[in-house]
Formats: sequence, structure tokens, C-alpha cells
Amino acid sequence: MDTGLVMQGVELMLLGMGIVFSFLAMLVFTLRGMSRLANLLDDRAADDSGPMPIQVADNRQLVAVIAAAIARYRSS
Amino acid sequence: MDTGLVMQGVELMLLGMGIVFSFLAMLVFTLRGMSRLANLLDDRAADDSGPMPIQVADNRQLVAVIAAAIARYRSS
Amino acid sequence: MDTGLVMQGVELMLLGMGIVFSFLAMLVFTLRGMSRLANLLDDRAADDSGPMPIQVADNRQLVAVIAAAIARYRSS
Amino acid sequence: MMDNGFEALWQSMGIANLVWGQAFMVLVGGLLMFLAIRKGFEPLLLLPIGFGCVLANVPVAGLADDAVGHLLLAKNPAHMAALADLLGTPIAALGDAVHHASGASVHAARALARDLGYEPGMLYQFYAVAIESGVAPLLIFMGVGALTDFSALIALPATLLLGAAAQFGIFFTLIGALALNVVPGFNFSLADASAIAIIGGADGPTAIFLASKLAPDLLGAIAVAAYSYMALVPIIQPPIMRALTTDAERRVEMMQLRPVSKLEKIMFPLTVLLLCLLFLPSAAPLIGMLTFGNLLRESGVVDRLSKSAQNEIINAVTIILGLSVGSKLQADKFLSVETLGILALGAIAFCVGTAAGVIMGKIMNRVSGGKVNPLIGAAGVSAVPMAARVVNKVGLESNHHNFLLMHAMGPNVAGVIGSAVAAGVLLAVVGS
Amino acid sequence: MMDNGFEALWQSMGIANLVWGQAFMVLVGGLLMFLAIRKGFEPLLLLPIGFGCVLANVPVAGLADDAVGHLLLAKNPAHMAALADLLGTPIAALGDAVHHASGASVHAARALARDLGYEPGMLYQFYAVAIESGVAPLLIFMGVGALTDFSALIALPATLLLGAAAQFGIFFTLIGALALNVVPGFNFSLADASAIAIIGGADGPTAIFLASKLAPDLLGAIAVAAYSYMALVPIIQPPIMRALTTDAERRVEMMQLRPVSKLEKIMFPLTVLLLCLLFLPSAAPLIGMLTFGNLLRESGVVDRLSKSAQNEIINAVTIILGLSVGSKLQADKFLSVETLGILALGAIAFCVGTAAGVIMGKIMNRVSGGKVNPLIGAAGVSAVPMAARVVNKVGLESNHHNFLLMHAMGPNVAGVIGSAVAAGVLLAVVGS
Amino acid sequence: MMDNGFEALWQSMGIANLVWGQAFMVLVGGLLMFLAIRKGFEPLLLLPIGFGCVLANVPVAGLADDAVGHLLLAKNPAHMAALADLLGTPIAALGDAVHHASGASVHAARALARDLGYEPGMLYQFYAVAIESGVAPLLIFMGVGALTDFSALIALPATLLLGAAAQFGIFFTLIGALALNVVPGFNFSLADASAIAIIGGADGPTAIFLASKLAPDLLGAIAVAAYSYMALVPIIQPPIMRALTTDAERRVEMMQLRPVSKLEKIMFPLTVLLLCLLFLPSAAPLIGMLTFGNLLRESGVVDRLSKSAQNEIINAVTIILGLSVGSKLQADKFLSVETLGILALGAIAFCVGTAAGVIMGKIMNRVSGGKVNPLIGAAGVSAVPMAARVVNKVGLESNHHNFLLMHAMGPNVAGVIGSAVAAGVLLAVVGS
Ligand code: NA
Ligand code: NA
Ligand code: NA
Repeated sequence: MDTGLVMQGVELMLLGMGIVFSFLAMLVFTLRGMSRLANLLDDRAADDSGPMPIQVADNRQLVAVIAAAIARYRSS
Repeated sequence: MDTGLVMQGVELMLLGMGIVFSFLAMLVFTLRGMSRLANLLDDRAADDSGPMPIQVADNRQLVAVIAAAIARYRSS
Repeated sequence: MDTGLVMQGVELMLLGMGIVFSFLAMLVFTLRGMSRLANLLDDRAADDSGPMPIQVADNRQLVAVIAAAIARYRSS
Repeated sequence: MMDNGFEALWQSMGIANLVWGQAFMVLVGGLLMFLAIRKGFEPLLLLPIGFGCVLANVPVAGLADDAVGHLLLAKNPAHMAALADLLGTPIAALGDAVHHASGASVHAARALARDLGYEPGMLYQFYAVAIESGVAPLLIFMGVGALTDFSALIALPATLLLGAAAQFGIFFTLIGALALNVVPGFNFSLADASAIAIIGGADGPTAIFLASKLAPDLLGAIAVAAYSYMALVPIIQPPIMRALTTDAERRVEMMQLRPVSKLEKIMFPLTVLLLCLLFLPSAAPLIGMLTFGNLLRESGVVDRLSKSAQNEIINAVTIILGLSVGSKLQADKFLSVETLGILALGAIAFCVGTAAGVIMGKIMNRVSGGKVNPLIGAAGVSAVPMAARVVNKVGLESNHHNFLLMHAMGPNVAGVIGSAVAAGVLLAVVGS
Repeated sequence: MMDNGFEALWQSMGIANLVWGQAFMVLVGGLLMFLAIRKGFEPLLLLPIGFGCVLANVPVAGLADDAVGHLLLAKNPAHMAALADLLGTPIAALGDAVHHASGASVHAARALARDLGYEPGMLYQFYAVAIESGVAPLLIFMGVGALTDFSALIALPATLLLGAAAQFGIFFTLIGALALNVVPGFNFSLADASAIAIIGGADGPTAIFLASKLAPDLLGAIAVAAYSYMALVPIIQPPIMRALTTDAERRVEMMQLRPVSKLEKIMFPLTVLLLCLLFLPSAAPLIGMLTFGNLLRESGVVDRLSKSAQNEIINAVTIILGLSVGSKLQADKFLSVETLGILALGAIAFCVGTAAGVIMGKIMNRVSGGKVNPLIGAAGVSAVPMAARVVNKVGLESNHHNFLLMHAMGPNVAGVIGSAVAAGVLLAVVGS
Repeated sequence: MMDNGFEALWQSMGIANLVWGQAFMVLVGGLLMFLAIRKGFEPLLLLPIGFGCVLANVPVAGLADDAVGHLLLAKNPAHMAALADLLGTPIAALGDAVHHASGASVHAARALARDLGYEPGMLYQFYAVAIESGVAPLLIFMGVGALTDFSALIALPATLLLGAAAQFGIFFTLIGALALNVVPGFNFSLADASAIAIIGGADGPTAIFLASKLAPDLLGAIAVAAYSYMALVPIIQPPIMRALTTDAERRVEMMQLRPVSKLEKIMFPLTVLLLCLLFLPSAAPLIGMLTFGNLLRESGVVDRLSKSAQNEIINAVTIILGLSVGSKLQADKFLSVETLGILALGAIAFCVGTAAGVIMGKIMNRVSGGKVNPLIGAAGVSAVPMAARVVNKVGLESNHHNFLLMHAMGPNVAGVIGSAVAAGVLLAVVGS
């Protein structure tokens, strides 16, 4: 019974370390791919300078002052 | 059945817009009255300079320094 | 019945004030003892300058800058 | 153990259980996050909602499921039998039975699942505490009150009527939702239609609050539509504003607003509350918290509390609220033709509300003898402060010296009150 | 629908349902807010309490009602019958039956109402989470501990006796409350009287904590009385202080307090906790949280947590606590002759406490050979730091170079400990 | 009343009820606070835990007891009889019966105690809300995510393998715990052993989260061990690091890390989440909240929320979490030989984890042709950022110009992900 439990522990160790290693090894490769993709996207963005985010806020002083209080939070 | 539901919707629209308009129209008048009242009160307060709020805090430096820590919160 | 309740109140008053006074009086003496003990410990600490707290943080500029972000919270 | 350990492991993996709907919803969550981060679409809400959407669609984990959902996920035959027994249904039909169970049965089923050791998922707990209770949208409304300066409205109360007119978007959409029932696949009740219609209020917390009371199943789609269209206000509104006004109207310059005294600002929230108390108590939770927050701000004696409402509380609540809304974007509930209908109706609601506001602006322009620029009516939909900024921008196009922002703030904040009032009406008539 | 839609609407309006009591309580709420904003009466608490009072008395909305209250408000005959059946009472007597239901019945009634789809009001939820659980006053006490510098007390521990003496106000008032039962209309139990008496502790969170345990029905009146009289300390105390002391006594200058070491400040909260653990465990929640907050402050190694306790946590909790206390000011529960009695007894409690403190000060003056200025005894009631400031002011009137503030801080913070101890005694003897 | 008033009072005193175990645990709490304040051992957690420990062992008060515990404390014969009846046990054996009651019985017993008017203690409430629900460790994990810069890991993903290797400490300890069952007095189940093993993850919130799911009874000892050994990392790790490496290896200088773009930082949390979703959904609560916090930080569009997660939320949660963990240090549950076993096993876990990390570092050193300094493997246990600093320090001893801190941050944060993954595995296999 007791050795049975310890054997279960050993199996769990093999299983667990296996998964931890597989998962993190997979993450190593995925992260490398991710970095390559990110650089690609960044380059392309630099090239055609892509669609800019919507910009409606007027930068004029007046606007800024008046709207300051409310603009602090835009969730409403 | 379906048209019945749509008719209910139309009635709800009439009722709803009616209440929204009535409520906000009422608020228009109440706010005007409120502003008039506020000016009245402000004027009177300016005239007889009324009862001042209770003031017990001594303004002396010493007091301020010593009490600073505790005074930060007066709920106790 | 009513006077019974009032009598209970009187007894509770005696009991209550008794405990409040005993407790705070005991605290008076304990605090005096505490202060004496604290001074003793402070003196001894000053004498043999005792075991210092563990210090692993390198004070070098580089370390400080790099670790700043993460070091803000050490609970992990 | 380990023989079925490996089996259990494979069965516990996401890829072994991922259904297409979940994969699609993960993409939807990614899209919401993309819009939030790259396009600046209401990021405070859409980022947590998008992330919550992804989490809610993690297979097997059941993060958005209640204890009963976890019982079903575990597939323990004895427990399934006990639940089937309780609901009086065959085990095969258990999923459906749980889905359609009524209030009391749901309570009993949850109690059973809890007693059998199942626990609700993290996102479900957030949802129960934050939204089901109604507390989170109300605390956000308190923060909105503490952040909002109502001076423009106090100086020119007539702009309240613009805020009223813009609520027509709500009620028009209500009828639209009911009319949509002729299309097969749609079957909106009056409560559903009301919850959908409130998207036209262009106010996030109000929409979430009402949807949680009237149609919790539709809450995810309603909240996403409300916040998305609020972010799209700079695209949706200008064409409608230009189409309905003449260049001459758009050039109208408005008189500078009078200064508002401190006392007026203090009396304002109390006045609004009093009217709500007398005439529309069903709006009291929303109006009450909005005016409470504003009183904390204007009273000048409780800066600690005002700052807390404007910062710590609203921030923490926003995080939990966003994740909770995201939890309602589970594939099996969200992916339906009804969601498409809600998105379409929401767009209509914004357009009609904008148009109604502008038309009311034109009426006020006539009545006032040309003193009112009709553009400011568009700000009546709320979407504070985006709609007011759009008004300012469109106004500047016609007249480079015409700063309408301050005048548009009046109808803008009036729109917040207006949609809370509309929500109160819907709660009073439909909710009970 | 709409025929009874209009009817339902009218019935849903506040003015159709407003009873005089509610109108009166709205005015009371307004008065509390006026005192908070204009007169500076403990605004951090009285402003939220006043606002909560108004919200609690919004007709129909039932913001302060539990699920059962909402069932009664809805007036659905089938649901009323089910509830009447559960409580074994005729429908006509349902209101009374609910009001007087005992613990287990209340639980069952709430479960029924919840199963029938009724939800508790917003303020009731705040109350349940914040006060019924006891958590909010304890978190505020933690914040008080983190905000309080006990140096003056550590330097001169004998001032603890002044804090002890001032608690006589509590126990005197307890007898007063019981004696008041001879007046028809009053029927205070020992628990009620104890909860009322704690007003004399002049400490808000302690009063709310004890009242929530011993007499939740009286909590609203007790909290309002406690905070109001704390704000009135500058008016209540000086005449009593002058009447009981001679000019010579008031002139007494006290020796400068010795400096207190960092180690003493760290050991102080632990020492107080240890004594509480050994001799008065029933005071452990209050004393525990007070000393925990103080240890966070003085340990010097957890500034993050100390700042959090002093700011974010105490602010957020204060908002919810204030609204929750306000929820107890519902007309049908608050408007009774008992409330008048509580207000009167509270005033007596403050006066007697002040007098007892000053008399103890005179005794210490004699015993110490004139080294103690008896005025500082008045600070023993707590009401930190207002009472200490009043001592300072009255002292300066007699001797323009006599700054007693620092010496008064000792008894002042001793009063906080003293009333927590008194609350512990009352909980131990009466609470079980 | 007062006759038994005095009797009740004496019976209510701590010294009349203090058992040796409680006195001992008060000392343990004091020791934890001493280590936190004087020695700087993880004060943010160990100070609240130590204080909570003292509070939990206040006699009579039952601060850490649930409603049933308070029923037992009150010793009301009728109530005891009702409980005994419910549990089908004689009154004499009630204590044991409650201790060993199963899920459904516990629910029923608590409902009974609540109906009889008993309330859970303050610390128990904190525990139920913060830990039993799983919410507090997850919110702290969100804060950790918002506080952590993963750049070093993104620049050198291979260091993830060091984070993986160091988790060997977890699984080795799991076997050790099971093997300990040969010693009389130990009887750890697989779930117990898994919860104990996670100490080797060297990550507080992960340990608390897993222990609350798998072995709530052992949570106190596990959390104390985890935080204590994390504080002892500067003492535990260096000898092992030196023993396993040659001086030449310790001198290895590593190439400067490449800069990481903003886009990579934004994509990182989403990538990790996606992998978790696909392959290890059982780790989704932990990984989900960690990556959510990190996305709040890196997205750059929700600074409000990021700051809130890094400050207000994590601070408030830490206070409650610490006290809640302390509540699990009640004498009758904590003082057992099992606790000693847990402390011993925890130390082994840290040592083995460190060794495994360093050995993996040596392997990578070989494979990479000497580009990797094996010392950085020791940082793979997590204990952020202490372990990385220790690596830096030990590295500097051998080579005064070799700053390894930045390179050690990679495995350090990899260790956080690694132990969350390990926790997910344990939950998936053992938890269901
Ligand atoms: Na609106
Ligand atoms: Na006091
Ligand atoms: Na780890």
C-alpha cells in the first residue's frame, strides 16, 4: 500500500517533470517564433507606416483644460 | 402575438420617451429654481456673513506639527 | 422586574469599570516594564552591535537600476 | 493511476477538448484586445473584456462556469445521476436541463454541486460578486459622478432636453428588436429587447446594470456592443451630423456659459436625487450613486473619499468588471444569431440617438432664435467625453474659431442622466 | 400591458408612495449632510450617512430592504401567500410577522424570497457585507491604528487611567438607558442599553461594531449620535471642564514628554495585544485590529501595507460603511421614541465621560503633587484628535504659554483603548 | 446575573483558557514577526502571518473558528445537543465529529450554527473570502504579473529550461513526503504530498493557491515554510551553488542581452496564455492572472489599471491574505508532527530545486560551448528577485566584473511560470 503510494509519486514525478519540460521547451520555440513575427510586424509597420490609431482629441490648449476633469476617466 | 409584442414596444416607447422628456423638462425648471435659490443664499450669506463653521483647530505651528499624524484621519 | 434590570445595570457598571480600570492599570505597569526592557535591549544592541539583518542587496548602481521594477514587490 | 494518468492528462489538455466555437471566441477576444491596444478603443474596458473572453473559452478549465458546470465537466457518473435525479431529467439530457432550469432549480442544483465538492470557476465568482449583485456598475457610476463636472449643465439646463431627445435611440431600438422576431432564429422577449435597446444609451455601466437585471444571458454581447460603438463614435456620428444640418447651422457660435457657484454645484446632485426620489424611484440605484459620487466631489469636505471614488475604487472595480463581462463571452452562449442581431441593433441605436439629438438641436435652434448650434445635440447620447469632442471637431470644420466643447458638455452629461432615467423606466415597467 | 402600464407607472412613482415618515427622514438626511458640509461635523462619516439616509427612504425602491422586503413591496399575491404559509401567519399580518421573525425564520424567508427571484437592495447588500459581518468597523480600526502615534501614551503610561475614568460615561449611560424603561414607550433590554451606552466611548467604529452585535435595530441612531456628539465635542466639553476645575489647576504646565524609542513603539502594540489575549479575549477583534494597524505603521518594514491601511482601505471602507449606516435610518425603523431616548442618552454619556475624566485628572493632580493638569482628563473620552485639541484650547485660555496638546494625546489615545476594552466587557457579559 | 457574571468573566478570560499549545503558537507568531521586522524575512507576508497566528490563538475568542466552532465554544447544552443530533454522534464526541465531518455534513452543521445565532470569527471570514475562494492568491499573481518585466526571458528563451529543471525540487519532495509515511505519525495522501511539494516552487501565491485546493488543513505550515525558505534563499543557495560548480564555470561572463521590442513584450503574455490554453488548461487560473497582469503592464494603454494591480489591489489583498494564512496556525491544527515534516520537506525541496537548476545550467554550459554561466540555473527556483540577486552575488565573488543579475532574471521569472505549470499538472492529476 505504502510502496504503492510512493510508486504513484514516482510516476507523478516522471509525468510532471515531463510535462513541465515539454511545456517550457515548447514555449522556448514559440517565443522564438513570436520574436521573429514581432520583428516582421514592426518592420512592416515602419515601412508603410500603417493605419494610425483613431485620433479625435484636439490638442489645443483650451480643449485640454476644459476636458481635463472628465477625460480622466473615459469608461462612462 | 408578434405584432402584439411590437405594439407593446410602441406603447413602451411613447411612455418611455414621455417620461424621459417630462423628467428632464421638470429638471430644467427645478435647476433654474435651484440656481436662483443658490444665488439668494449666497447673497444673504455675503450680507450678514452668517454663523461661521465651528473652528477649534489652533493654527499655531506647534499644534499642527504634533497633531499632523493623527489628524490625517478623524473617523475615530 | 424593571428595578431588577437596573440593578443588573449597576452590577455591570461596577464590574465593567472594575475591569476597565484593572486592565488599564495593569497596562500602565506593563508598559513601564516594556520601556525598561526596550532600553535594555537597545543598550545591549548598541554595545555588541549584534547580528546584523541579512543583507544581500548589492548597492551598486547597475543592480539597483535593473532590479528596480521587480524589487518593488517581493511577495512572489 | 498513471495508466489513466496519461489518459487523464490527454483528456485534460486544451487541444483534446477545444471546440471550434471556443477557438473562434479566442480570436474574438484577441480582436477586442487588438482594438483596445492598437486602435485605442475604450481600452480600460475592452482590454479586460477581451482577456476575460479568452479565459472564459479555455477548454476544460471552466473558469466561467458555476459549480454545476464543473460537475458536468468532471463527468463523474454518480454525481451526474444525482443531478439528473434532482432535476427530474435523464442523464443524456442533463446539459439542456441545466441550461433551461428555472430559478429555484438552479439554486438547488448549485447547492448539490457544492455539497459534492465542486467549486465555481474564478471568472464566475468575479461575475457573481461584481455584476450579478449589481454592485460593480453602481460603484463605477459613483466614480463617474465623482469625475464629472456638471457646470455646463447647471449653466444651461435647457441642454437637458438634448440629452432627453437622444434617448430616442433606445426606444426606437426596442421596437426594432421586437420587430426582428419575424426573422426566424430571433425570439427576443420584452425584457431582452429592453436590455438590448439600452445600448443606445451609450453608457457602459448603465447598460451592464440593466442587462444584468433584465437579460443576463445577453449581457456579454450588449456590453461589447456598447463599448465598441462608444469607441466608434468619432466614425459613426460625423456623417449623421453633417447630413442633418446646414453649414450655416454648424457655424452658429454660442454665448459663453455663465460661471457656476460652488453652492449650485453642491445643490445640483441633491436636486437631481430629489426629483428621482419623487418621480422615478426605479432609477434610484443609478441616479443615487451618480449623484453621491458628484456630491463627494463638490462638497469639498471629503476629498479623501472623492479621490478614492475617482481612483482606487473605480480602477479595481473596472478590472473585475471587465473580466466578469468577458466571462459572458463563452462560445456556447455567445455564438448565436442573436448576437449578430444585437450588434446590428446597437449600431442602429447609436445612429438614431445621434439623429434624434441633432434634430432636437435644430428645434432648439429655431425656438431660441438661432442661439443654439444644433451639432451639440449629438453629444446627448452620452459617450462622455468622446461625443462632446466629436461635436467640437465637426464644429471646427465649419468655423475655425468655434469651440463648442464646453457647450457640448451640457448635453453630454445630460445624456448620462437621460439614459439612467430611461433605464429606470424600463426597470419599472418591464423589470417587475 | 400599457393600460396597467400607466397605472404601474403611477404606482411606481415616489410621490404616490411617499409616507410622511420617509419625507421627514429625507429632511434628516439633508440635515446630516448640511452639518457635514457647512458645519464641518465629521464629514467623512456624516456625509455618506446622510446620503445613505436619503437613499434608504426612497419610496418603492427598497434600497435598504432585503429580499423579503422586496417580496412585500412587489405585492404579488401568490408570493405573499407562500411567505405567509412559511411563517404560519395570515397574509394581512405578514408585515408584522416579518418584522418580528426570529433567526431561523428570517433565514428561511430570505431563501424563499431569493428562490422566487427577489433580490436585496443595494444598500442592504452593502450593510450585509460591511457591517453585519463586522468587517468594516474592524478595517477602519486597523486604519486608525496605522494612523495613530502612541508615543505620548508610551512616554506617560499613567495617562491610561484618565482614559479608563472617562469610560464611566459608558456605564453610567447604561444604567440611564435601563432606568428610562420606566417611561412608557421605552423597553430597552440589557443588550440594547449596552449598545446605546457605548456612544459614551466617543469612538465611531467601536460603537458601530458593538451595536451591530448587540442591537442592530438601533445601529442607525447609535452611529448618528456617536458621530454627531464627537463633532460637538468643542461645544459640549469646555463648560464641563471649566466648571470642574479651578483657574489654578487649568494653569498647570506639564513637564515635556521624554522621547520614545523606535523599539518601544514596535513593542507597544504587541504588549497591548498580549494583555488583551490574557485578560480580555472578547476585545480581541477590536484591540487586535487596532494594534495590527499600529504594528504595520511602527515596524518600518511594510510601508506599502501601512500606507494601504491608512489610505486606500480606510477610504473605500468609509464610503461603504457610511452608506450602510445610513441604510439603517429607514423611517419605519428609525422614527420612534426610542431614537429620541438614544440621542438624549448619548449627550449624557459624553457629559458624564468628560466629567469623570476631569475628576480623575484632579485626583492625579493631587497624587502627583500638582504635576498633572486636570484638563487633560477630558481628552480621555477619545474623539481623537478633537478632544485633545479642545483641551489645548481651554488650557491656552488660562495660560497663554501652556500647550497641552501633546500631553492630552496620551489620554486621548488611551480613550480609544479604554472604550475597546469596555466594548469587550459588554460583549463578554451581555453578548453571549 | 452577576454571580455568574464574575464566573462568566473569569471563564471568559484568556489565562483561564489558555492551553500550552496556544501559548506556544503565540511565541511562534512572535518569532515570525521578529524574523520579519528584525531580519527582514519577507516582511510583507510574514508580519501579517505572524500577527494572524497570534490572533488565531487568542483563547475563547475563536477568531479563526467558523460558526460551528463558536457553537462549541459557547457550550450551550441545547445547541450542542442539536448539533450532536445532526451529526449523529454523542455530545462527548462532538469535537472529534466536527473535526472529521465530510463536506455535506460541514455545510449542514454550519447552517445549523448560523440559524442558532452563531457567527464565524473575523479571521475565518477573511480566510473564506480570500483563500477558500482562491481569489486572493490569484489577485496577487495578477499584481506579480503587472510588476514583472519579462524582457530577460524574451531575449533568451532558452533560460526557460533552467526554470523547468528547478521544478525538480517539487517532484522530488513529493516522493519524499510519500516516503515519510513509513515514519509513524505521518499519513500524507497524494493530495497532501502534492501540496507540500509545491513549497519547492518557491512561489508564495502558487503555494497558497494549490494548498487551498488540495490540502487546506496543511495550508498554514506550507505557506509559512514557503515564505520562510524564500527569505532564507541567500543562506540556503550559495553553498549548493559553490559545491556543484567549478571556479572556472562561476567566472563565465555572458553576452549582453539583446533589447526587446514593445511589441514582443505585448505578445509575450498572450503567447504564454495561448500555450496554456492549448496544453495545460488546469494551470489557466494562475497563468491567466499572471499574464493578464503583465498585459495590463505592457499594453501601455491602461496605466490606471496596471498601477492599481501593482499597488492598491496587491497591498490590500496582501494584508487580508497574510492574516488569513495566519488563521491556519491554530495550535490544535498546526502543532503536530506533520508540521515538522512539512518544514523538513520544504528545506529539502529548496535544496534539490537549486541543485537541479545548477546542474541544468552546467548542461547548458556544455551544450552552448561555455556561453552559459551555470550559476544562473539556481535562479530557476523563482523566489523573485532574491534568487537572482544571490546568483549575482555568488558570481561577483569569483569574478568582480561579472554582473549576472540580468541574465539570472530570465530563469528567475521562468521559475514563476514553471511552478505555475507544475501546479497545473498536480491539479489536473491529483486535484480531480
Ligand atoms: Na445616454
Ligand atoms: Na473612548
Ligand atoms: Na518556481
